[in-house]
Amino acid sequence: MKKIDKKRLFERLNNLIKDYVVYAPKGKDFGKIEDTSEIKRESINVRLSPKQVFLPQEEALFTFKQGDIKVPENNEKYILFGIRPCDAKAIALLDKNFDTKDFPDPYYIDRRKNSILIAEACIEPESTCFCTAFGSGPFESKDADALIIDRGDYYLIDGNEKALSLFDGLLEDDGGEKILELKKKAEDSIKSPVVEGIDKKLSSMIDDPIWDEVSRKCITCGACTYLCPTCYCFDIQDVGKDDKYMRERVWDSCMFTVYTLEASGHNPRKEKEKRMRQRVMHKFNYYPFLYDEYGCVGCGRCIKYCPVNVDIRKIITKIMEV
Amino acid sequence: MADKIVENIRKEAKRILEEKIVDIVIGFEKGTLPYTASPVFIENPDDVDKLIWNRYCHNNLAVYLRNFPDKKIGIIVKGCDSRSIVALMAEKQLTRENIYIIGVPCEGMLDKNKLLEEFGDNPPIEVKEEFLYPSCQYCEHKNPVIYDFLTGEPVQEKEEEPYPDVVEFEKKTLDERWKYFQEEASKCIRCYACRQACPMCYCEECFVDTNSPKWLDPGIDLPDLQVWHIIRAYHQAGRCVDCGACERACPMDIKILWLTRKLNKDVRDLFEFEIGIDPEKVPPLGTFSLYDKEEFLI
Amino acid sequence: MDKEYEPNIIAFLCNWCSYAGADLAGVSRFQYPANPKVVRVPCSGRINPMFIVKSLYEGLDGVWVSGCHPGDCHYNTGNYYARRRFALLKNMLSHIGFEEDRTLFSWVSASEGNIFADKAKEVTARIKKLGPRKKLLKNRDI
Amino acid sequence: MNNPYIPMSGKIKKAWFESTDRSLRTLDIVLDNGKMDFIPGQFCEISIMGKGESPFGIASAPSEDFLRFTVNKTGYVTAAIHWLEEETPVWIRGPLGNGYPVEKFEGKNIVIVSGGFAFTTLRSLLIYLLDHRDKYKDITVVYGAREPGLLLYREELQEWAKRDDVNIHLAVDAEFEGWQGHVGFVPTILEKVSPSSEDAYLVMCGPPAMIKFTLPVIKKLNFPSEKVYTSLERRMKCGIGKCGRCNIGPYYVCKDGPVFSLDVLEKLPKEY
Repeated sequence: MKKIDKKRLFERLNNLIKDYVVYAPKGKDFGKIEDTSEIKRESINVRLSPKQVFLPQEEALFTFKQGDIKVPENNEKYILFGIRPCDAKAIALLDKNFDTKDFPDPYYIDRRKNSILIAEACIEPESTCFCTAFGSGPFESKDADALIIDRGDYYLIDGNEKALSLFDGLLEDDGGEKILELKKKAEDSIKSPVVEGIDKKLSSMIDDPIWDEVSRKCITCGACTYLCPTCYCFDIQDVGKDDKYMRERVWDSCMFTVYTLEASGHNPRKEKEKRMRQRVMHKFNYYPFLYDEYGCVGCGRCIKYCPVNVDIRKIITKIMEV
Repeated sequence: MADKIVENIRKEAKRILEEKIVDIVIGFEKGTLPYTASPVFIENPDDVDKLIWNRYCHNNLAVYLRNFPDKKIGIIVKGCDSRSIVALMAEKQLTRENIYIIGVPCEGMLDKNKLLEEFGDNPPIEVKEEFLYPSCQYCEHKNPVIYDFLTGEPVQEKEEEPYPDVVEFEKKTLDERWKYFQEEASKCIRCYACRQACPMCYCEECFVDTNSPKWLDPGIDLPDLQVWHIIRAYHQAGRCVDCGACERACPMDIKILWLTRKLNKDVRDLFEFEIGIDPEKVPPLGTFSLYDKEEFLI
Repeated sequence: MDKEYEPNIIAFLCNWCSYAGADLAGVSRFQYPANPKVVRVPCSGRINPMFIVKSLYEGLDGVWVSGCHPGDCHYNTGNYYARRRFALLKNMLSHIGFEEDRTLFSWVSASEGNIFADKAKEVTARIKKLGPRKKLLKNRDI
Repeated sequence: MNNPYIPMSGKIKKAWFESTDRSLRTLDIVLDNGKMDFIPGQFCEISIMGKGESPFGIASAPSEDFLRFTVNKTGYVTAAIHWLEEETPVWIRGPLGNGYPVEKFEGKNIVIVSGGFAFTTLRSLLIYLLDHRDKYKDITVVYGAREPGLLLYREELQEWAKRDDVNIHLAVDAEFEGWQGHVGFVPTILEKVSPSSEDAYLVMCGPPAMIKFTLPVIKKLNFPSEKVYTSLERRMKCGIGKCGRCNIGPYYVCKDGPVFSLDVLEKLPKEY
């Protein structure tokens, strides 16, 4: 573990903005910054998750003009500064879907391979946090290139060569500072539901009445899925006119009725309990089946921003009680 | 006072469930976060103790009424929610006989975000008006306009001009107003929480979801977002009961009430109509008067 | 040399009055600008306000809607309903900061060929005065 | 890196209305950059620039030198496809999906059951089987439609019916002037034909109503679930298992399907 002065780190970051596109917390949300003075945290975690960097809400796949297809190029390098460990894990989970052997997704990978994730430990987690349920934690450094810990005037920093080399010459010895206690305090403040074995359990719960029960209050908006750092579902649509078109992908949500609506009028997930089942199953059953990991990182966004207080922790608890 | 209301709600809910007057009661239970209450659906009379009432019960429960087409429903409503029911009845979406309305006089709901900012996780004992949701600040109908059972004494209604904010906004210049609209619309992520939270947005197929014609491009180009907000609000013209559920549902804290409130004010000024009072009265865009103003014509 | 700015205007004309009025303006050889491109609709009541917003969204500079005078509607009441809708829409567009003169409404009857020509001139002049549109234009770089 | 979202260009060599009610249009497409290798049962995404993409099963066999698609006019993109004339350029992405397990079928009896316009990929399969006739044992086809004019590829079917190495049973729902084949619904005809389930695989494609009533007949004929294959349809966008909408349980219809055996489907949510 090294120590880095905050002021000097921000100075360096300002210099790096020339070569990198830097994203950081900007008030309530996460966004691109032109200067480090814009970095501001208004809540423990940002509302719009960092997935927007690699999977923007709207993105051109190609343009089509006068019979020619043109693919946009992207050679930008990215620094994601101050994301939370849960969101770093979420990006690792997105990698599993987009960086597959059979069909690697070039748009996602082009951005992802040129990115450096600098996570910031959560010293005071929120009441909606439940990252510890999924083997992660407020000080987890595994999925980011570096982890920084806020110590007032300076950060403690640890990470891989790629990330630390950004701050060459600024790193000092940490003087043997212990963070164990800090870490324990943060971890203890998180109340996580037990999820052990939920994936196996869900396999037999496809037709369980619980889905009707937990989905009743849901108004089937897309707030949870759009804010979720691991939800990646998208739609592909064409826009444009007069022989100038663009095929783009835009976020889509499994909570919308039209998501699965077929041209014939048939809709396999017309009922909202089926859509709720899809969302929960995708996170806790399909994801483990496909990639051996839960598709939820416990960031708590869907709980915090749900208009009707659908609490995924409560759903998990209910499933475990069945 | 609040305890008395809760007691009355539970008692009445239990009675109507036991006497099979209704099959299900829609009310509020304690939320999982500070300053929240959450909708709950009670079918078993023994579960009525889950029901609560406090100043965080801001959701408009009328949005769930159409989810139970073959059930008799008991519903707990505030003034604005009751107006939604009336508005739905005026549009022939509900039959009065299938609904048992438990009315609660409402003193306005408290803004969770403002409270969190001010007090953190420790709720204050005394709450001032300034913590009310913007939608509740100008409320004209705190008492339910329609009910089968009223849980408490009616509260004093406001007599002031209900649209001071709209009047104030209209004083701004054209470009100031446009800038404001751009700023608000640009926050939108098109999650459609505003649409889904609204009892009046019950179209089987929303205009943004159709592809022939394709009214709107997908994505978050600013005009897309603006057109979404224009048309969503316009579809509420003469139908919006100004409950503010759309704005409270928005995860991105977009101000959207100023659009519908403008329409409401116009509907009042031009057509002398207020929705959600009389279920027999045809909504303003479903009728006309020979003498409607037409100064806007060239 | 810069060409003079010519606004692109869509005109929704009701079949029974304004469209016939336009026809009469034509056969009577009244001069009027060619900017309004006519879409014939059965009745001003047929015009969904979304048509107007969509026209602006698709990049037109202005929208002109014209129907029968009150009392003259071929379907008796269509234009009364339309009048209510347009009043609200026009106010709302102005409320959000959109130039009021880009959406214009009028009544022109089948016998008012000269009035149609006058209105067409006025509509074009008003929209021309506002200059090229800057608001609600799509930004996608295709 | 190969970009899986970019379509290939091609040209429509032939286009005609397949059914007498003009709801189905068949396109024969030739790709600009040579032939496509695929397995019967796979599908392609056909693009109409500015309108969008839609998935269609490949109706031609790998041995044919064109790609054939039969498109039912139901929505936005399919209506645009119906407008396409011969010699117009088109854009195609594929082949996508898994296709029928033709290798597993080797040395077995094959029963093909189909109804309406779901015969497309089965034409591909049937020609493939006939191309490799020596590798397969008996081939039985039961195919029905509402009326003769709605049977796909009518002329070819008549040709095949003349062959003695394949049993073709065509059916229409009700008596029709000049019709000489079976009369009745597909499940009834299947029961009448009663193909042996011994050493056999059954492939079924059809509208949901047909599937619903055919399943009990299949059970009655003693076909085990793992030897019954069907091809599913879902709303698809990416076609490569990324966009997330066509999943049934943990499987993506676009990538792990569209061909599934019945025993797999029986364990999944009924979301199709």
